[in-house]
Amino acid sequence: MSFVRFAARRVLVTVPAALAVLLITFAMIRLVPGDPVQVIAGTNLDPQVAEELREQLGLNDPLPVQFFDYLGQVLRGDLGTSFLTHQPVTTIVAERLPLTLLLTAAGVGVGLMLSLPIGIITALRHSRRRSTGLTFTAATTMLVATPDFLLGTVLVSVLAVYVQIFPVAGADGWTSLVLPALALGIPLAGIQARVVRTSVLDVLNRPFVRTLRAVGIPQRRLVARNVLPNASIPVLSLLSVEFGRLLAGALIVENIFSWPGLGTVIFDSIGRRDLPAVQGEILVVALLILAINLVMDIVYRIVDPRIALS
Amino acid sequence: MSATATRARSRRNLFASPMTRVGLVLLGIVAVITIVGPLVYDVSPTRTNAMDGYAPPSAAYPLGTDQLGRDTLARLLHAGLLSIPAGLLAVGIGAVIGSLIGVASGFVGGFVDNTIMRVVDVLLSFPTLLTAIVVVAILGPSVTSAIIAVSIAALPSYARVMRGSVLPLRSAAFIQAARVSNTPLYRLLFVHVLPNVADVLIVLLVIGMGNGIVVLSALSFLGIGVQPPQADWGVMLTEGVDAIYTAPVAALAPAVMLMLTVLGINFLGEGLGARLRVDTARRRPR
Amino acid sequence: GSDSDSDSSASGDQILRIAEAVEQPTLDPARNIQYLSDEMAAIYDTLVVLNADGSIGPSLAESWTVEGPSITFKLRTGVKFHDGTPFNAEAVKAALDRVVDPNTKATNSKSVLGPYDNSQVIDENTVKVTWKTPVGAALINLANADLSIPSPTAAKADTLDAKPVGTGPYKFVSYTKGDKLEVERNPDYTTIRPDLANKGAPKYSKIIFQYVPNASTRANLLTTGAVQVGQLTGPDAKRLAATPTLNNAAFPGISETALWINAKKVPDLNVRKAISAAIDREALIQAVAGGYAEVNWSVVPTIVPGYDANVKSAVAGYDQAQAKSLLAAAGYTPGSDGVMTKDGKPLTLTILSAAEDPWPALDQLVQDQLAQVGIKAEIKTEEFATVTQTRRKGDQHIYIGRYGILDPAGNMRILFACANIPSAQVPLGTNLTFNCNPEVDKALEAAVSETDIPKRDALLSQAQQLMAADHTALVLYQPKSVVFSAKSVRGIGMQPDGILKINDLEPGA
Amino acid sequence: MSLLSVRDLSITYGDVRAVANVSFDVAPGERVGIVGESGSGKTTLALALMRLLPPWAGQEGGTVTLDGINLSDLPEQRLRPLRGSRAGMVFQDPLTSFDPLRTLGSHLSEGLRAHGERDSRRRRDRALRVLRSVGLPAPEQLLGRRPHELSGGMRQRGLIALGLSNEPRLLIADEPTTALDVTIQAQIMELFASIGAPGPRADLGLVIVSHNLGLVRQLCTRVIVMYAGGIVEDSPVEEFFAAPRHPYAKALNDATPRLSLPRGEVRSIPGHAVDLADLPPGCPFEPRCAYRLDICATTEPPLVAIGDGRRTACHNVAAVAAGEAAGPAPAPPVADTTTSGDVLVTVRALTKTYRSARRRVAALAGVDLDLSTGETLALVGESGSGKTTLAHTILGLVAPTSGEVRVAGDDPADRRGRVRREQRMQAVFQDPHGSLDPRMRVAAAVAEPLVNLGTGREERRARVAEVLDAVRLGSGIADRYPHELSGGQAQRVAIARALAADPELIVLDEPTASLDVSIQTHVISLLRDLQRERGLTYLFVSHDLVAVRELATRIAVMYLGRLVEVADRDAFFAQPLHPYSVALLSALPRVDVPAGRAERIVLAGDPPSALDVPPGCPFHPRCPVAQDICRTAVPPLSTDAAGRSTACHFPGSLPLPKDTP
Ligand SMILES: Nc1ncnc2c1ncn2[C@@H]1O[C@H](COP(=O)(O)OP(=O)(O)OP(=O)(O)O)[C@@H](O)[C@H]1O
Ligand SMILES: Nc1ncnc2c1ncn2[C@@H]1O[C@H](COP(=O)(O)OP(=O)(O)OP(=O)(O)O)[C@@H](O)[C@H]1O
Ligand SMILES: [Mg+2]
Ligand SMILES: [Mg+2]
Repeated sequence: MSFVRFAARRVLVTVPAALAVLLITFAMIRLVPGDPVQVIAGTNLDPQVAEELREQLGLNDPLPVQFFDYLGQVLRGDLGTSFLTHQPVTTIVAERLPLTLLLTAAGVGVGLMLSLPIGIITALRHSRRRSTGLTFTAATTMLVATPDFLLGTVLVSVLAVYVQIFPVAGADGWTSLVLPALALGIPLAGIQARVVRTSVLDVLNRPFVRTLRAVGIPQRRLVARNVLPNASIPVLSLLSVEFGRLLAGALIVENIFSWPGLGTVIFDSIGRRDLPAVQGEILVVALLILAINLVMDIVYRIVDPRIALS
Repeated sequence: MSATATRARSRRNLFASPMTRVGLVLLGIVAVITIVGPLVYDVSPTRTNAMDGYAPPSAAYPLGTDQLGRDTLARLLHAGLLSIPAGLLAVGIGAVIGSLIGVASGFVGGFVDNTIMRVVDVLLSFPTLLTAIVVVAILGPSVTSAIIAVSIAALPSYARVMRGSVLPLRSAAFIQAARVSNTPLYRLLFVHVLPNVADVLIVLLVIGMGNGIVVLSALSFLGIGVQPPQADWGVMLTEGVDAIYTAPVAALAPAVMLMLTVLGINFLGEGLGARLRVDTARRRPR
Repeated sequence: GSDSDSDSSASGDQILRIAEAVEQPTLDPARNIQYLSDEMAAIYDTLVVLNADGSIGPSLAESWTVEGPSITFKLRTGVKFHDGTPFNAEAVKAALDRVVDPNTKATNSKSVLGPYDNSQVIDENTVKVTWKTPVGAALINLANADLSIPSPTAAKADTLDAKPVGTGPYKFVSYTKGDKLEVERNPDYTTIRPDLANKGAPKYSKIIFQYVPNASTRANLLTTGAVQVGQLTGPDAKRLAATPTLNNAAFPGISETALWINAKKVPDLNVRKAISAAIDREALIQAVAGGYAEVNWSVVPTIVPGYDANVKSAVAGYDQAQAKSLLAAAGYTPGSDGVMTKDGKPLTLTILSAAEDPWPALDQLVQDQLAQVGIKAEIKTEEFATVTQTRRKGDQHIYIGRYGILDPAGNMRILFACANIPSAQVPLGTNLTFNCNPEVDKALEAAVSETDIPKRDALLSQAQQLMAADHTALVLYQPKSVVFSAKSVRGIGMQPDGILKINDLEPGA
Repeated sequence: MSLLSVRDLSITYGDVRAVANVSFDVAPGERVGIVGESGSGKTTLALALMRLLPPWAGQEGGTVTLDGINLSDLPEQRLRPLRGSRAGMVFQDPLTSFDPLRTLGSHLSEGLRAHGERDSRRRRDRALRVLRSVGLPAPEQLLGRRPHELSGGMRQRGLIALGLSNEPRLLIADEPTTALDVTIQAQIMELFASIGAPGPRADLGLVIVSHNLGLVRQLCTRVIVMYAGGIVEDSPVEEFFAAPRHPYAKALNDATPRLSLPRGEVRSIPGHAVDLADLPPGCPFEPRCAYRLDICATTEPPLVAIGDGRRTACHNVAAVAAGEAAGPAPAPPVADTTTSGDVLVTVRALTKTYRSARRRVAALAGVDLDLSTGETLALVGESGSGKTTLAHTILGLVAPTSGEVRVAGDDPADRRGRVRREQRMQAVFQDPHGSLDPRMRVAAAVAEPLVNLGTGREERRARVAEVLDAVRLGSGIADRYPHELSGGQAQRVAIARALAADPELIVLDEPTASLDVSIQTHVISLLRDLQRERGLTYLFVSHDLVAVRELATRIAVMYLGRLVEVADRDAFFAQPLHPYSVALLSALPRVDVPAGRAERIVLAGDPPSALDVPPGCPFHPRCPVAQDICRTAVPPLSTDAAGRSTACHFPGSLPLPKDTP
């Protein structure tokens, strides 16, 4: 019952937030210099033809008119038509979003697959070896600080060009997902491993772990059933931030691997001042991020029932 | 044990931790390279030599040249003074403002908190690119603009994380005690709350710092960062990666410098952060 | 990628993969904003084609007669669009009318079509196209891929953007935006294009155009054999040139990498000449274009009809000593820091360009070369869309960028005419020299409507000479298109407009 | 054969010698109490028995033999199955000792599974059985609950059930009742008392660590006293309380306040605890010892048997024994301060209801109270009865739902009110360390109220020195951080801070709960002195009736958000009128009465939660003398002729059981 109410309230809060995104995007993309026609025109478009195009695209209307027209459209579920591709923005997003989600999920998955064992094992050995901390910091720092374009390039040159295990680029089947997912996931694993390690260490120091050890529960089971779930909340909250960031931000990796995701589309739309596309794409990403945060909040409550009380 | 003994020990600990010492050594190396380097190695970082593009390392060019035939070593040495402060500032500003927002939001709670966090969600959904272009539109292309753009992009994550760590402090006994003493809100925030979440912040900052330098460079290909012919390590790296198969040194040299710096900062930060944690967490009565 | 081996083994079932650097925003030719487009050429045909020697050859039109502002085309018979719609005079009329229809929101095509008035269907296979004024380059323009003839049925349904239907050698199969475009052999295809060796149906059963914006990625796809054809310049081109499994061929292009000097900011001709003399164009080609470019002294590309090779003498070539003496003549003396000064003011210029490759590299080379003759330059790079606006404000002394010319008279008019200097009245003005030379205007005006070729060439020569003398638009170099291809691919060739001769591509032994 | 045998056990944390050369035995059926100063190594010893110490702790030698198995050199894999099955453990804090995300049932089930019970139905049956055996009613419902859904008493019993679930031979409990109310504490003690008593647990052994000498006397058969990591005395319980043989044990015993003696001046142990990282060469207690000899400074006395089954580590046992004969000397009685009679705080019809999505918690259900200048009103009552809520409402930290609070005529929540501005009201919170900002030095913390008052720097410094001196803290402490303070020092810093702004009223929320006996007495006498010197008014929240008796002039008993009795101190302790007050008083484990001599009223069941307050008198479900009317009508707080206020239909009907000599 309270779940439903909680969710309903959060969804309601999302509406003004989405409106804000709409308005801010609308304003921002118009604030910046460079207008769509000039971009389309290049150096060679007859100034007169350009002027006509500007009129045809509705860019000569007063801004409030443009905004409310657009708002009306959005409320009817229509995100408008791209100036450049002449396709409905909903189609563009619908084509790209699944691939973006796939890549993001794979990246996050790689991040978790690497960071969980690293974080947990180093946390468990924390006290036994003094050098662990140093090595751990060094290793995770290297992971975090390797720029994605360098990492991507190195991955390609080793795993796709030198030993040709994976395709260089494209989006054909799962093999082509591996390298971009690694390029996204490895830096993520660096941050994640630290969070995992700190929160596992933190949980290991809690009195209940001692209680359960005193009962004779084997270490492995203790870690899997008690320590990890308790350590998961900071990991989850980092995940939700990172997931959101990757949704719109996997730009460089998408470029290196020619992965047709939203990142490059948003990049192009902004670069070409394709106003309806920019607005629609950012709106969808924003809604997704709001949704992820909502889901995460619900997950917190499921993981930790105490949260529901406060 | 006596207080003076404890403090003397803490001061020793500050540098006794191997983490901190390794960090200081690494940063020392980087500092010597960037500050003394350009004085000792007196070669112009901007003089082009078009016919010698991507030359391999040789006696004439210890680290080879870049696309325009400029001396990679000279550029590397000159770039540090730009890269490090810019990276630090970019992340620093974002972290400071973001943390303040997060701390205030989490501490005040209720409606204010809810609203701020939704705004942060919204901010999170704007691509750094768009923000960057807007900032440049307002401020013109410069390193400053890039720093501001990166700050804005970094802000929401800091706000979120700091809010999370402030939440439990809201009902802490020492905050209640301060309230009873009629402590004004700003003092509560700055004197009581912030210092108590400083160690979390340090870890975040330390992780962010290296990224700052790299993200800054990513903006430069939009004309938003460092203006040519100046270079920072990020820019050198971005340019170098394009030629990584033909002239790997052009990419690896800045990558190594970047790594050294980031590692140094990380070790130092972890060392300090760990000490802060030990200080307060260890000896509580159980 | 791994199925490329099996592609060639299957009998007659040959698939070709081409890596494309740039993706068309739309596959509707009327709305196309890109110049070079291999996939358009695979799907569509134009009425006529431009031959390598600058002459016009037949394609969908078998023959034509020019009378004043009109041209009457005799069309090929028996040609069908991929959707079964017959190609005829109606189709041509529909295609051209559509370009000028405001609802189409046409872009380049409208600019290319010029002062189009109407088309008249004389009979099933004869159409008369009329312009408001005579257009000297009308045929060259109709050879432009932007004026390809799409199926009127599909055009009417307005589905061309994502599902193109033409008469070309390959039929559209599928398209994943940002990823790839797949086309298959049009078995009924025949052509009368004189520039093609293969006049029959294409030799590949399928072509997959893969969109790969990242140059290194394109190079890696070629080295690993995941694609068979791709274009590259820059450091990766050097690497590929040394790869034994690949062929390469360089073709001259129609775009120019240029440096515009803002005549309003740099009114002194001697200073402009000094700038020209300070620039070592060969060095630029080596460092920035990877050697794959040629020096061109005219503003018109060397392979475009009307190009005048004689302008070289009018342009101040690389000569640092001469640059310095020109500056001295302009009243500048070297200051203490080596920067030229006049009346106590140092000669400081700003260079504006977009921030994307290769502009910053060029900016910096030019900057350093200018510095060597005592001109101090500051670089300002901006995001492309921003720079399209900033450059029109005219605050820069120098703008570095590129332009392309296919129709020299029409394009030069857009680029250099007085009327197109950006201003409050002409906010979208295109003349970045900010220089009004009435004589250039006059020559171009005449050339645009001159249909007699020798006369037009004379007018164009005159315009090129005047432009060269003005030193406001300096061509830095004319890039070549470098096509890398697997040894298994034969028939690599390129039209003058930089489009691959798709139908000539064939699998080798 | 003994059940547990410890020989020469030594444990260090770096240079801290936490446990030194400890040897003792526990026989089946024995209940051994371990007492000692805070930091003397009790917890470390308890953990060392099952090798549950943190990895950075080092065992320097010695052996632990449990049930004939030498645990000391057993590899971890062999030791693991013994944990829980040979020896069970119960830890101090019942909330943090459970995994918050798992149900009680899951904890029990995992424990059984770890010892080879594969069948999940059988595990459930055994879990139910053990829950029932620790006296938890309706265990079927409890299995599915998470720790935060259980009351403190249920949790502690759950923890004991967990410790007992694999039928260990030995139960080790570290301060199992410190966090509990007296009434719940009494229930738990009953449960522990079943160990060694005739019945199914007759052969078990119990080792219990506690600060509470009363509990030890009532429960244990033997007492082990630790000081600075070593055992200084080991005696049967009655012999110990009759005549402790070690000077420290004697001082500890003397420092414990007793209900049977008049309220007295402090008898706290002089001097400071030793630094375990820097032990003197001789007897660690030597600097503080009243019986010291020259040899004490150079040679550490060994633990030797002195007959009667007693052992002690002292060079001068004879002198202690001689001095002991007289028994604890009665301390000079103290006089109460006089109250002016001016009313400082008025509370009228105060209610506070906490609302959340699903629930409403009536933390305060109509409270009327007056507090006069100069008096000390003690607020006692079970956990969750609303004491803190009431205190916080008076402090202005919690906004009342209805009703009114006035402090010197002002609304305490009004930031611009005179009371708040001039800080005429201050507070000392329950957790002394928690109420000090970990990042602030003592001087800054104490100065904070003055900063807010706008006091100048010089004046501030002088004032800080003055109040620190008033709480008997040397100036050397001023630039320490809270973690460098002992519990008692931290508590005194908190008091100094409260004094700095020279308030009229100080709200003290359980200021002694987390302190060991000698520090407790210290703090109480300090508060008493300050009141005498400055005419302060205290609101003293506590459930420790012994401390209340020492400090309070008037007592208010709370139950489920209501006041059920308000009485002057002496009258209250002589004859409590409300059955709940009677139960509270009788449930106190008495240190001055041998086990079995004091009859206790152990209240049945758990305190009902404020979530569902029973109709009628909220106490009726647990009241031994409840009648029909109690189930329907809420008794009002009414004042009788003698001026005593009680909210009971039958005040005085439950007599306080007398000690049976
Ligand atoms: N985990 C630990 N790490 C380092 N030192 C510790 C640790 N636990 C305890 N100590 C130190 O060891 C000594 C003995 O501590 P221990 O907890 O055993 O005392 P205790 O008698 O249980 O005290 P209390 O009555 O306060 O619980 C103290 O000086 C304490 O500071
Ligand atoms: N902020 C809050 N939100 C919801 N319920 C609360 C809150 N604070 C207290 N309560 C509830 O109000 C009731 C009274 O709590 P209060 O802390 O005043 O009790 P107490 O007598 O001080 O208990 P203790 O002896 O455990 O400190 C309890 O049931 C508690 O759960
Ligand atoms: Mg302890
Ligand atoms: Mg309380």
